[in-house]
Amino acid sequence: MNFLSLFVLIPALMMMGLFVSNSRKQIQFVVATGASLLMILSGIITYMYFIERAAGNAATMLFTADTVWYAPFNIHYSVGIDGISVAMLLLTSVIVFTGVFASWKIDPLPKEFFLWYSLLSIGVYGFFISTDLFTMFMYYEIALIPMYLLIGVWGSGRKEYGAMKLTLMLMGGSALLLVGILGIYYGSGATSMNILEIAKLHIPIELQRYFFPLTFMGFGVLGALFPFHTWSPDGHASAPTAVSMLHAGVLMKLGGYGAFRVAIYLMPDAAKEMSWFFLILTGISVVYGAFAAIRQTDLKYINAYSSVSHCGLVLFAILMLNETAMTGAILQMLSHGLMTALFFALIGMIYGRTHTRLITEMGGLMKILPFLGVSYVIAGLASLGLPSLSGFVAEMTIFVGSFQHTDTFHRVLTIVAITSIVITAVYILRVVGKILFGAVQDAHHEHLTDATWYERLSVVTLIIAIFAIGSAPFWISGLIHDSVIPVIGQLAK
Amino acid sequence: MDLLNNILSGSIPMEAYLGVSLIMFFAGVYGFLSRRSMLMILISIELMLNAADINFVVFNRYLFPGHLEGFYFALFTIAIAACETAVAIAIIINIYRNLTSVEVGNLDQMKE
Amino acid sequence: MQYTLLILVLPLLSFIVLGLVDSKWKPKVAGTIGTVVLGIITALSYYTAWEYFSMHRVAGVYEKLIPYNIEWLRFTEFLHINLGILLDPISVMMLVVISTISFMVNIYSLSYMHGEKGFERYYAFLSLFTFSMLGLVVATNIFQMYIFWELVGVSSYLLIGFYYTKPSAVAAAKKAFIVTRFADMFFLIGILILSFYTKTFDFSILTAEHTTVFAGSAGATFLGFGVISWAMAGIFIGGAGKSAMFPLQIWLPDAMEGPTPVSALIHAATMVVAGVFLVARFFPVYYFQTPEVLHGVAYIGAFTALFAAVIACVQTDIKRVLAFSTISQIAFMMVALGVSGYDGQEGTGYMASMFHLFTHAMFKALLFLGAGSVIHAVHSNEMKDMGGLRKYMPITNWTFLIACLAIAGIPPFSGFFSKDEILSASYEFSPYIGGIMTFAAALTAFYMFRLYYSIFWGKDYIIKAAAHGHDDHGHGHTPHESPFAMAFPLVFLAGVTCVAGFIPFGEFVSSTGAEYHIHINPTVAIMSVVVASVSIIIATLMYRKPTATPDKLAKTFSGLYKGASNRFYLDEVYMFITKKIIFNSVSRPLAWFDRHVIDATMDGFANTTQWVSVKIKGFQSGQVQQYAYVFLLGTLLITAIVLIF
Amino acid sequence: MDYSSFLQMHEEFSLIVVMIFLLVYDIFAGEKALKYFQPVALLLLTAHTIINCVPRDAFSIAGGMFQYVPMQTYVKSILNVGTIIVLLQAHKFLNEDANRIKRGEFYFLTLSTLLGMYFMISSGNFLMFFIGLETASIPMATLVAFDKYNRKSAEAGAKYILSAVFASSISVFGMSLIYGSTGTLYFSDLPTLITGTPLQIMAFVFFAVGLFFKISLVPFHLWTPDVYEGAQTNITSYLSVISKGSAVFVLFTLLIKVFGNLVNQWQPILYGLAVVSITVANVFAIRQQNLKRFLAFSSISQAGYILLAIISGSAMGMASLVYYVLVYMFSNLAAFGVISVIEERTGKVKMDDYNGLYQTNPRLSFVMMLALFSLAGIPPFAGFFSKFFVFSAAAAQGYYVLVFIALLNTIISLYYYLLVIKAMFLNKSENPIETVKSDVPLKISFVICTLGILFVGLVSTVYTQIAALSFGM
Repeated sequence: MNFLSLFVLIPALMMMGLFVSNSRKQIQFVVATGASLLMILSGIITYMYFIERAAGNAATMLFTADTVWYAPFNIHYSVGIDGISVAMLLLTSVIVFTGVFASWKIDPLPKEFFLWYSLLSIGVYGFFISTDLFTMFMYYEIALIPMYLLIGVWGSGRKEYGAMKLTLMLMGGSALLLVGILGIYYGSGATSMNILEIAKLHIPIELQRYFFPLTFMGFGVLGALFPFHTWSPDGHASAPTAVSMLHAGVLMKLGGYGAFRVAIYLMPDAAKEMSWFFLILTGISVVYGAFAAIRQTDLKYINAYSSVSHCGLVLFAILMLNETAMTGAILQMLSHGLMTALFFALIGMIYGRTHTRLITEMGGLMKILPFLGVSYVIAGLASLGLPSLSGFVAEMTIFVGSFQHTDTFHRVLTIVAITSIVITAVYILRVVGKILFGAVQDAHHEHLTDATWYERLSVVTLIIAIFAIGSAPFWISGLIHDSVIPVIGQLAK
Repeated sequence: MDLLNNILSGSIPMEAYLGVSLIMFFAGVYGFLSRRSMLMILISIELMLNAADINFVVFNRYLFPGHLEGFYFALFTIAIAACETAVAIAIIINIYRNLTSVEVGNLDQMKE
Repeated sequence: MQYTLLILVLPLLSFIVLGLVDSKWKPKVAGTIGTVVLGIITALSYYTAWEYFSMHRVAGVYEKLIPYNIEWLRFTEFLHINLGILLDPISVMMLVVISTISFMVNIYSLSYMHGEKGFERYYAFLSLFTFSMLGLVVATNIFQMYIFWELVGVSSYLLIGFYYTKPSAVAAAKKAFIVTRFADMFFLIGILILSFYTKTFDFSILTAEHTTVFAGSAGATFLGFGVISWAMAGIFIGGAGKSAMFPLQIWLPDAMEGPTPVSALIHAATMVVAGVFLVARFFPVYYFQTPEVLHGVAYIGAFTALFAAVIACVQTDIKRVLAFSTISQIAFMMVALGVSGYDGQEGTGYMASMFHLFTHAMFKALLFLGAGSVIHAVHSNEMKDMGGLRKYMPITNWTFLIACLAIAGIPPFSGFFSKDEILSASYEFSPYIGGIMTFAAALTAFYMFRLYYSIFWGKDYIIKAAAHGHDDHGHGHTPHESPFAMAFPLVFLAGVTCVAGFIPFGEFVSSTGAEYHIHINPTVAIMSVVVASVSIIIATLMYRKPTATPDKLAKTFSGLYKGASNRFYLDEVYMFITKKIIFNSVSRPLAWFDRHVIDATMDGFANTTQWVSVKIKGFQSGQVQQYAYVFLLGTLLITAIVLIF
Repeated sequence: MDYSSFLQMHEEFSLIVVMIFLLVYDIFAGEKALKYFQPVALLLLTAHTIINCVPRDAFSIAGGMFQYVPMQTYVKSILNVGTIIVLLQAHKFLNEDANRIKRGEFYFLTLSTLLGMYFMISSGNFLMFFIGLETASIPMATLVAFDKYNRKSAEAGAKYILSAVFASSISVFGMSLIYGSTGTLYFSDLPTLITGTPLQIMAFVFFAVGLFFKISLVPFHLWTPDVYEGAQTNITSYLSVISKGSAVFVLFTLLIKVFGNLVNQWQPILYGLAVVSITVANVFAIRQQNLKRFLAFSSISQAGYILLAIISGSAMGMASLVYYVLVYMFSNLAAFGVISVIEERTGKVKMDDYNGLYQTNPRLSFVMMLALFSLAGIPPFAGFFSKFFVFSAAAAQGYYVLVFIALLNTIISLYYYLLVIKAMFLNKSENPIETVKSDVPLKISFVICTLGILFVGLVSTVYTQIAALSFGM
């Protein structure tokens, strides 16, 4: 048992604490402490990681631990982290933390809500720390299921439909994924399901041709890969605030992370061979999502479609198969995670006040809710890639990286993707102009109260994170870049 | 013709028995599928089982005269068939008590 | 010269401070902070200029100084974004211009924006804008420039939309941002192409070693054009977006929705010349690698100059008149760059362009501020609400007149010198361009004096009962001279305008950096002065006293008049493209497609399963005999299949 | 001849002892003593289970009639535990005045079916096998018809006995043909003699459908939903878990031990059956309103999943099969337990009746949810592991397409399991089922099941134990 497992342990302890706690105060205490502990832990981990690297430890994964679990299947409980996992863990901790405060006064059944919420975070954390295919898949599915109840019970709108659709489509994704994983395991003839072990072996190309698409699409479904993205609008639209935050912020990143860590890393040949096809798909989702977002009127739908576009960019960059673009992809995961979480948090808070999400029914909120308004503008600017906010760094890294591709097809595709930045500007400004500026639409909105302390806490945390990445990107990009190298090595092999 | 001769001469070929058993078996199957009364259905089942018994005995007698497995199997089958019939009859009586009929067609309360 | 770093840091700090405290301090405090900071910056830039230009030249040129340069983000081993400070003649010149103007604007705003809601916010945005603009001009590499380019865009968005409760202001801000964003996209693409072939972002490498770095791209073409031409064209489009060149000029007139001092700062003096500055930055690359693009710049510039001038003649909103005149003047600078040669006397255009940038900044700011104080007095932008104001506001009147003379190109005011250089450069390039430019100059003189007379002369001012219009402070029916805080900048700028022409500009700024002696080309000079004076006289005849001539003319050229006053319907065209084509013909179908085709397919799977389930429920008939039947069939079927295969 | 060798049949003997004791106890004990009938019985069974849970070395007695391999101990223990759980759940039902009188029969019949399964599992000869099969199925019919004043129960009994006999007669006919073509009924002698002649193949199919019927694979499944619905719920759970579990194990052993030469015939057969069973059952299940029918179809599709393990025919396959049966037992019995207790107390079995169950019966709905998630194969519950292992066993033999089809079906199954969960947690109802008090034995059974669902997966020793004894082709 190594201390990375704390990431799984702490939420588990949270669950136990919730089991015994019965008053709202206790519940809040438990989740708040748990979330803060996770924050601190991830901070420590990051620090230790830097120390290790500075000490010249060049291993692919640090802090690895390996315990045999199911000997007959060579299933090990093996954990380890590289720069990318560290980044993801940071992201997750921030969002779990802010999510807790965003749903501070959740009603009804707060206890159950946070129980499922903690289970969800177990899944996410576990996915990011585990280096074993089986445990990875297990955590992946653990993360999927609580979603159904979280959306179904605490959601809004067509929640049953949205929840069912989301769960089933993601389940379909994991069906593809499982075949892919089994294929990788048996195809490589590995004596262990540990990714690092399998990476040393070579899967015959004709097998890769089958299992790369399966694996990539399996993760792609969660990464909102066109045309498997339709769960995202309905799901996010009906989910409660914290769940949208965690789902759009972190869970969709599982897709990109997995595609990167499993599909590309273990099956580089097929990746090189087939990337063009998926590049077209992702290119479509980038532009398509942005265009679709222009026409929406529900705030959450707008954000869901913009997530489709931004996450499309993640997969797009991963498929460019060069280190700069991949670094950009991971940066984009971070940045999109943070800003979309911020978006959903703000939307939730606005919805909690105005009881509507239709931009046609809102207006002039900036005057009434200055704090939320300003934060929303910041989120918007981050999403349209304003320098000094995270979005810019990520997108620029992606574009520059993709454009370094020697093949004209890829460069042209990059230019197509670049057009999305204009479209993004269009829909972001449309929303901001409609709901924040102008005259107040609804007289009832006149005397709404601005954010409370816990709302401010979660919003400010996210904004600080966004600025931290956006104005001082060198450390995080260096962190990620070093860890992309092994994958590039695989591709070069 | 020679079949007749064989019968008369007391040496009947195995195929004849097998034919009989096969006919019995499918007669039983037909009965099971077509009869309305559960009792008739039970009888058809008996036919099927007995067809199997005949097979055993015949095979044993003609092909493997050395030992007695077939015969024993037949005996046990007869016994088991008896149990089955007993239980089945009991249940049928029970049905009759509930439905005042033994029409198999009436057993359609549960479907789909 | 490490201290130049302060020039960037201070405004950023003041932005952060003012932004965070928002309305917790007294407006006065916030205003003072902003102004004082700007004052310090101005002093610093002057000192920088003095120190820089007093350094003796190395090999006859001012050398590029990079006092400060850190790596901010690394893409590949060659490509990395640095943040730094590059000092060379043009950037230093820009430092001076920007700090001066925004200092003036800050002072001016103290009283102009007095009592406005969100005064602190206003000063915070001003600081942000100044920061971005300064960062832009001292950028050491393209990407740093792009970063600050975007920041400039955003801060202008915020400033234009300052009155965020006013729908028109919000719309204008949105339009400005999106149009420039659209242009920036090409800028970015240009950067990407350029860096892909040259493997560097660094200006000093790109401009100095242009022979070597472009070796890699030799002969590389895309769709028949050289890749570098594509790149530089893209970069120029970026510049055209900010500098409102045709056809991207549509956002500038609307941008006048912002507070007038903002218009003076952003849309007259500083931001709009960013494009010119960009082209000047890349001048060697344009000149040596892609002359065809450079010529394209010249032609577009010439057309824009004329086009905008024509429109300016018929506008009735004084700020819009100034807006169009700005467009046309910027176009002058572009033309100058486009027609310029490289070294020695060839480089007239380049020098002239920078010179005009300098002088224009001063007098255009002056004009806007003057217009501002007029609006402040009469609470209206419309000419019809004005007239005969010279009695009420003498200072504004005189300073405005000086500015008009300057822009019209009457010696000894600064405009004359710079514009004259531009004209002679254009004549050297081609007589047609020269002719067009002269005509544009004539129109300039005409519409400026039309403006001047209809504000200060013409019919006598009718004192209205209620004040209405642009930004209401509700006080005073009789127009009155502006307070000191507003008057001082006017006077100061007027002074500059008077003397700026005699600065030996060429000694400081030139295409090669080598010394360049301004020589007045007599023929061109005389001709331009004559033309200008003639059009001034015409304007005087038409507008000094209210006459019927304007209307007559409007009747005779009704087509032209209508077209011009509707800005030749370009906005309608854009509206058509965006609304009808992109929104209704792309987005809406896409959204529909997503819901009703793709999503429907996904739901379709589910529904099909349901349907099948209903269809086959008959199998479970409840008839035990049928069960047995199926059972038997199954058995025989399996047997058959296994035996056959 | 040395009959002492018979004493090696520990499991069978101790079970017979228990049965006879209970029979005598039931007949001769007085009212007072009868109060303790059930506790005593349960204790005895527990003791029997504990005694016989340790594997021994393989042996073969009665001239190969009875063949023991260590693995059987695990299977039999699983069946024991299952039976005990079922009896715990039936405790309340049997204490009702109407049923108290029939309590002894209930136990005796149940245990005799269990005995039949024992013999079926350990049989080394077709005769032995057939006797075991019938011993397991004839009392079962009486159990199904146990509730004799209930028309549904009677109908279910009739359907069961008729179909069962029909199936077994076909199966016997198949056996007769096998005998005819090989001349022996001993499993040990058969493998060499079965050479794959058409007659033998036909005989094999005829014989196998008897087991397919017990496992209730499509198209031999049609009796299942009706019988499950009609029978008393505890019987249904017994039927769905115990008899099915034993049958799949026997099928596996027979296929690899006896019909090894026909592997090229039976693998495609099972392939087809697996696909059809999973798919058809799922498609039927999504419409079901009666939860017992619903679980009937779900159990059919589960049987389809089990076939994946059988197809692989490998040691890994057998291990994952036994493991699957174990997990399936816990999950399914938990689900049936909840249904049975609610049906007994309130008589409600429709899905709509479960609306808003969570408000009134949080614990029950929690157990139900665990069970359903485990059946759906959701981590971290045991069902996920068993499914994964089964798929992995099939994939190891290269059946990727089959695995993929099965996985696609898991989506459908997840859908209908979620329907129940939706009913319990999401839907609101104005008159939800009132709070149900569950007695101690039931609670115990739920605890066992929950622990099983939670830890059988996470604690890997269970599987490794099983895998250590598994064998394949």
